[in-house]
Amino acid sequence: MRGFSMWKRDGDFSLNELFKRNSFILSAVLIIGVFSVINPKFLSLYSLQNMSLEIAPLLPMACGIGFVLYSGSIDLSIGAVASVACVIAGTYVTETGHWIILYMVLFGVVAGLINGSLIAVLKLPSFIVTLCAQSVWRAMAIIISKGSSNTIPIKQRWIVNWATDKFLDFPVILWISLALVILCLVIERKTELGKSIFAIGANEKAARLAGVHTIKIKILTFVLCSTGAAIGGIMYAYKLKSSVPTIGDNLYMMAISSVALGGTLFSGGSGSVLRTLIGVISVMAISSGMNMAGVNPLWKDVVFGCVLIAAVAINSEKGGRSLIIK
Amino acid sequence: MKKFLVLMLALAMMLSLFTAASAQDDKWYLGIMVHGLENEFWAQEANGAILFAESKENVEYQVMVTDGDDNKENQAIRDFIAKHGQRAFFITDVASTANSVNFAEICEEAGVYFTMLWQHAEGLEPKDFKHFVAHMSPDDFVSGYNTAKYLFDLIGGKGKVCALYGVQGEDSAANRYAGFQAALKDYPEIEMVDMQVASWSQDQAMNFTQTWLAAHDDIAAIWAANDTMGLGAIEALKLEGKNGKVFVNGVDGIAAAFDSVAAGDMASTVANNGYLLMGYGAAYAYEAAVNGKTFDRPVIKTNAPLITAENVAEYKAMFIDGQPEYNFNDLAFPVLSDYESFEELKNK
Amino acid sequence: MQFISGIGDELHIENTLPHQLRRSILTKQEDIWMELFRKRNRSSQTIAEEFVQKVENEARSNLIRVYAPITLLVGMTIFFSIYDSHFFSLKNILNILQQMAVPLILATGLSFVLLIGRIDLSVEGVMGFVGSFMALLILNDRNANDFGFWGVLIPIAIGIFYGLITGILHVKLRIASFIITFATGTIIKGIAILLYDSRAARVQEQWMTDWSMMSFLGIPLITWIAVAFFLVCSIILNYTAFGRAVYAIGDNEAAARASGINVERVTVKAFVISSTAAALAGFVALIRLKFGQASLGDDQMFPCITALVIGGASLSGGRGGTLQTIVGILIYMELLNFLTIIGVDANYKKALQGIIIIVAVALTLSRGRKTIAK
Amino acid sequence: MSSEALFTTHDIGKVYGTNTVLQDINIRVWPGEIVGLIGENGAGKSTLLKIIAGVEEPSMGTMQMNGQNFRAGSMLNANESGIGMVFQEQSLINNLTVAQNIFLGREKQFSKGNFIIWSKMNAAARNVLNAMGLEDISEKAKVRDLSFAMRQMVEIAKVFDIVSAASNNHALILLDEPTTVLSDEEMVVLFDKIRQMKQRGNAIILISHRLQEVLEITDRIYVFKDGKLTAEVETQHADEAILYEKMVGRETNSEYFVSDRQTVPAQEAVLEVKDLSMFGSFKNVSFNLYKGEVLGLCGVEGSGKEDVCAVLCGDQAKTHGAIKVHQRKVDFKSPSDARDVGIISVPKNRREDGIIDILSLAENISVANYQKNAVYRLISNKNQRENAKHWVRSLGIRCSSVNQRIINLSGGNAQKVIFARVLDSECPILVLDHPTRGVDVGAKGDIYALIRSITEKGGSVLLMGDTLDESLGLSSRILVMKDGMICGEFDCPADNKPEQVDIVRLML
Repeated sequence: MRGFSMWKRDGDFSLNELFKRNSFILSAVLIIGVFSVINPKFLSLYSLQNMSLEIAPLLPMACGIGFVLYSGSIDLSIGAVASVACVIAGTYVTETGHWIILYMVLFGVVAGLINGSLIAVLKLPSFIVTLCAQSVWRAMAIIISKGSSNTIPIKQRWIVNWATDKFLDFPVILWISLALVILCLVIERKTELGKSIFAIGANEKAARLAGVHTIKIKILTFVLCSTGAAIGGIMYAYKLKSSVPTIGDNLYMMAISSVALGGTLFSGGSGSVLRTLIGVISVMAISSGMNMAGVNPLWKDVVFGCVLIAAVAINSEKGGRSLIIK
Repeated sequence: MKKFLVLMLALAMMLSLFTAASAQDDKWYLGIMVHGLENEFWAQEANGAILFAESKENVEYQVMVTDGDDNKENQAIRDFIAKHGQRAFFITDVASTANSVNFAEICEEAGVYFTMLWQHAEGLEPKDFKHFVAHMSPDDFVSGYNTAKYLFDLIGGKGKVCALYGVQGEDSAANRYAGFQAALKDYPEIEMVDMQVASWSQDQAMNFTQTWLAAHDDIAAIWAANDTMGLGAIEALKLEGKNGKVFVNGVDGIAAAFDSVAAGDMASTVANNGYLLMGYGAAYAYEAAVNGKTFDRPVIKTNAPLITAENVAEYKAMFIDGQPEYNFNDLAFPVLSDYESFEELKNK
Repeated sequence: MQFISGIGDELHIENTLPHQLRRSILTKQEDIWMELFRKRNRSSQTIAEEFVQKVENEARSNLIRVYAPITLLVGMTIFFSIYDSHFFSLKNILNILQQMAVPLILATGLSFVLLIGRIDLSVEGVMGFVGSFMALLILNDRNANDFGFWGVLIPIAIGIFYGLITGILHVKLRIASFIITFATGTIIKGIAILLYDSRAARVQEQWMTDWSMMSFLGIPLITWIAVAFFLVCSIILNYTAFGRAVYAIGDNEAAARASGINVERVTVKAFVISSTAAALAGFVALIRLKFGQASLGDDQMFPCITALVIGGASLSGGRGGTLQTIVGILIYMELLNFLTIIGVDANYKKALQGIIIIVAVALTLSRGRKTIAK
Repeated sequence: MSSEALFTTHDIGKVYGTNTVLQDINIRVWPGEIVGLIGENGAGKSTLLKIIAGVEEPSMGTMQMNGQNFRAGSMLNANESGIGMVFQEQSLINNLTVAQNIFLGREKQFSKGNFIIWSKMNAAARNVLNAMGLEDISEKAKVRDLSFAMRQMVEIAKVFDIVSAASNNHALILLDEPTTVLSDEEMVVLFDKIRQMKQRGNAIILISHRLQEVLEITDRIYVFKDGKLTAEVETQHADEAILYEKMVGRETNSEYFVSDRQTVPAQEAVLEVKDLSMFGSFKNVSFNLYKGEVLGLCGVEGSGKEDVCAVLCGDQAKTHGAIKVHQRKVDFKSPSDARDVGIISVPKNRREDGIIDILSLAENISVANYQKNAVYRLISNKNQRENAKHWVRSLGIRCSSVNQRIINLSGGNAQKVIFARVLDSECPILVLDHPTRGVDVGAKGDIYALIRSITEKGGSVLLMGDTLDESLGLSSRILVMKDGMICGEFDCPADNKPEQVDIVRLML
């Protein structure tokens, strides 16, 4: 039911099956194909570098929230968490040096712990908890940044330049977040945590009776998510070389839609990191592509919405009629 | 399986296109970066730039919106550069102060000329960048200061005042409020009752105003950081029949605000004059890119008149009902002569 | 043998097994209420007695859960009024009444979608679209249009129709409501911006200006509109087959389908209702503001959902309804209004709000060891 | 018996994709008779009923109701022409009242304009309930407040009403294992309701795995096997032996409960329960579970035995008392704690608490013990599948591949997967809560054998049998519970099992 798992299937291999399972790649290929038809330079190195620069910070966020969605919950606070991380990192990196990264990751863990324990222990609906967490963290970001975005003083920008420097033609942060994706892939496929998350998402009652530590796992899920968000925030700070308190305001919907675009069902128990990866790439390809196609900005929302629906419709894992989609 | 074929087809198309080279041309491409088009003032800016572009036959333009989002902006300009290479040049209402540096660096790296409006980061100077042609803006601080000053004079320098703040985290909001506070210092008898963040929203502004009117019955004036919020406050006042009695201002100079000033509901607004800003901004960048001009005073404060009952008619005729006609070859036209006076005011 | 021995028993059950006892208890609710406040020494109880007690406790906690939001509301109101005299002033009450018009309408519509366990993020977009399009059709400063009431009806009709589309997309494409409504919301907001092309229209229709002033029994007209809509929806919810079906689906979709309910149709209807609400809200907002921006609906939906949950509605469906909606909205509006009145620093306000709401929800939600929270 | 049949099918068949689940079914049902359908799970009984009730479309064949051709497009049509079905899974809505449930989807009749008049509906519901002899269920009570058994009765009442409303006493009612959740005396009630219906000239088709029931109540029995109709028996000429033979094509053996393999438990107590109490459910329950023992827990519904098990596997919280596992005192916050000390349960209702529906067989098996397949703490999916294959082989689970979604398995096979899961967890103590509920005879046999081999390997089992003789047959010791207390204990060695009547006497 997940990712490229088809190739590891023993015996029953069929091209059709393979296609059914991995059709989610199609949308990305189509999107990129179409845009490169409209403007060949869409696939020029420069433009790819540009896209990769945008993809990099979004990836960890999307992968993080992916896990929450697999477990059947939702987290609306990731954007705000990213904002806080971005603001603090952007403001203090000049003083603390790169230790700030560690601190911010820790911050992400804490934020996740708060969400997670409110949801798993106090049994509050994740939607509301994270919605409130969102407003709290947003306020935090505003307060710390004194209400406006600040750039790292021009003299000190060299400190963070390495993040956007090119390594093998692509910015360092891209490689970092690709590494993170692989890490997430391992968590998803190879660890008790990952497997339990899917079990909980599919049928929490049964998983619990089967001896899955539901509470622990749920908390960890949200920790994963917030940590991813924090890392994303840090990357933005390093990428933009500034602290932007509003950076996350649109990001959480971006992240969620890219997961959805990968075809993950929100009913829980299904999805995969690879799908998320494809989703993120597609989202960025769409927005870049529209710029390069010279789409009238007035039409952007409309186009994006339509493409989103179409892509999700193509990619959605067909859980069979029996599965209830909410 | 049918889908599968489609996929193959798409792949084939792509591969074929790798080889295709795009035709070389002698046109120049103007990238117009604005926050969005749902807002009237931003649209005014874009139209200003378009006015210019259409006045030159060898210029093609593309409008791109940033939604005040640094990422979108950087992505957009890189995309535009990827598309047109060195024959691109930009006029931008940069998404945020912080991002102005990134903008400059990206263009510098790509060797593309640009003019920047409104915000620019501390220590980011056109002289430090070869391709940073000029920076133009009416001063948000000044607008905030002037409008506030006008309000305070209207209420005779004393009384209760409330303030409506823009979106938290946006610079123009912060700077305008800074201007307001500076003015507040000059009027010791003005009592600052409350400030609320209405996020440029008419609805929220209306709600806050209603609540204020309920809590305090003797509010003399309400300072709003932009027109829509001002209009919201006025709607609330209308319900109480207090419109025109409690003074409200706006900033930006959108049509509705002009009407409201004319009707006597709004005390004042500021015509930021997007046409002039982006029109001439584009003109500067064009001169630098095409004719290699350089400018000795590249940081330009432009003229942003305070609109009051007296002068509303003429400005409405120019900005709203028609479009101003500018001679984009007269590059001295937009420059505001005396703006140093405000500089020390800021530092004060 | 005698299960319940004790002084002054109201409940005599001879020779019965607990599960039969369970029946008789569940059917004799009155007895339970009588039992409720009855003293008895807890030591040396038989299971049957304990069971009676347990049922009582459950009944009690049930009672508490049902009335917690109302209690909260009353408590808040009293506390606020004492804390700041302005709060309970007539003027401020009227403010709250007027400000709650739009949220009440939206929440009423959303409650249907929430009851079937879906969510509708497109209301903001629809609201913005209806508002701005309406402003363009009636007498305004952008164009020569003056369709009068048609100018009001057409946009609302379109808004409703859009809900139909959203619903159909959701059930046919089987895409999670969260994402499909996000997408459709984005689209229709985009359309709104396209329509008025960067310069929002300002309403000059006289009757609209009058309506915004008009009030009946001192309560503003738009509030009456909201209340009327609220009542109509309440009747639909409580007195029609459709209403029952909504509850049924929210509680157990498979079972509802099995008992011959056309789940798809009901779902679509629910989305239609919520978009109807959104359209109406757009109209009301336009009456208030007379300025047709696409941003008319921004930041309207999440507060409403929060309010509904505080009121006791459940996001997974099945729980919620008339009472929960109105109470939730009132709590939320009062809180907002109060925080403004006492002039909490704008920066801390949002944070404070968030925390208060979490606490409120934690207090009002009933949760057991086996509860599943998602 | 009247000459002309109420309902007949001709060569009805059903094909899913490539595999045929039902073919050439010809049955006739006369008014006023009760027909039993028996057969292993996946034999096609439920499918047939679903086709008749209009839940599914037949792939081929025709049906006739009251002489004229009939094809139920939907359940509603079926109802209108007098056919109603009571489903295996409960299909009531918990947050609606009994009355609203009974008339769900049929509110029109009580509505003026579009608005329902509740008083009218409640009155009507009252009548329906009374007619079923359910005076003690309040029509205003929310269904979530009713016990499982009562819900079942309400549901049956609902269906009876639907169809008898539609057709004047010549209805056809389909019952898919109506008795699984009923306690014995509720079954008695249900059966004379059914007989009443029969008197009025309605026909009933009934699926059940409890053969005694079938023999007791039906007039004729159709036997299914692998989607075919293998035999039709007049009940008075039938007995269990014959039916078993026809169903599974295997002689019924006295060794049904493989008693010969019943172990003699060791003296070492693996689980000691002292004064365990749960407020309002059971009180001062004390017993020991010994190594290699099957301890049967008997008692009617509501005697507290379910909750004892729930507490022992950490699902519910005890209010006081002590639990010792291997002489170590333990306290469970959640089932996972219980699992960690070696107690795991096979839950009662498989669909909700057992299977993790959309996940694969392999995932479902390894969920209780992921680390088993781990290499350096990283789980190897290959091992997982190999492990799953091993269980599929050793338990004889019928499936296309271990990657198949468990939801697509038949009841018996799904249950076997659950067993594979608990065995895989390597917990020495198993709590089996109705392990053979809704499982066909063949699978039952396998499961019994399985339980034996568990105890032979030194595992211990706390068993709540689906039927009394199941508990008797399997257990080496039996505890009888009544009103939340243990009121009796029986040793039942393989050679002389105690009489059922003695136990029943204690239970009631």
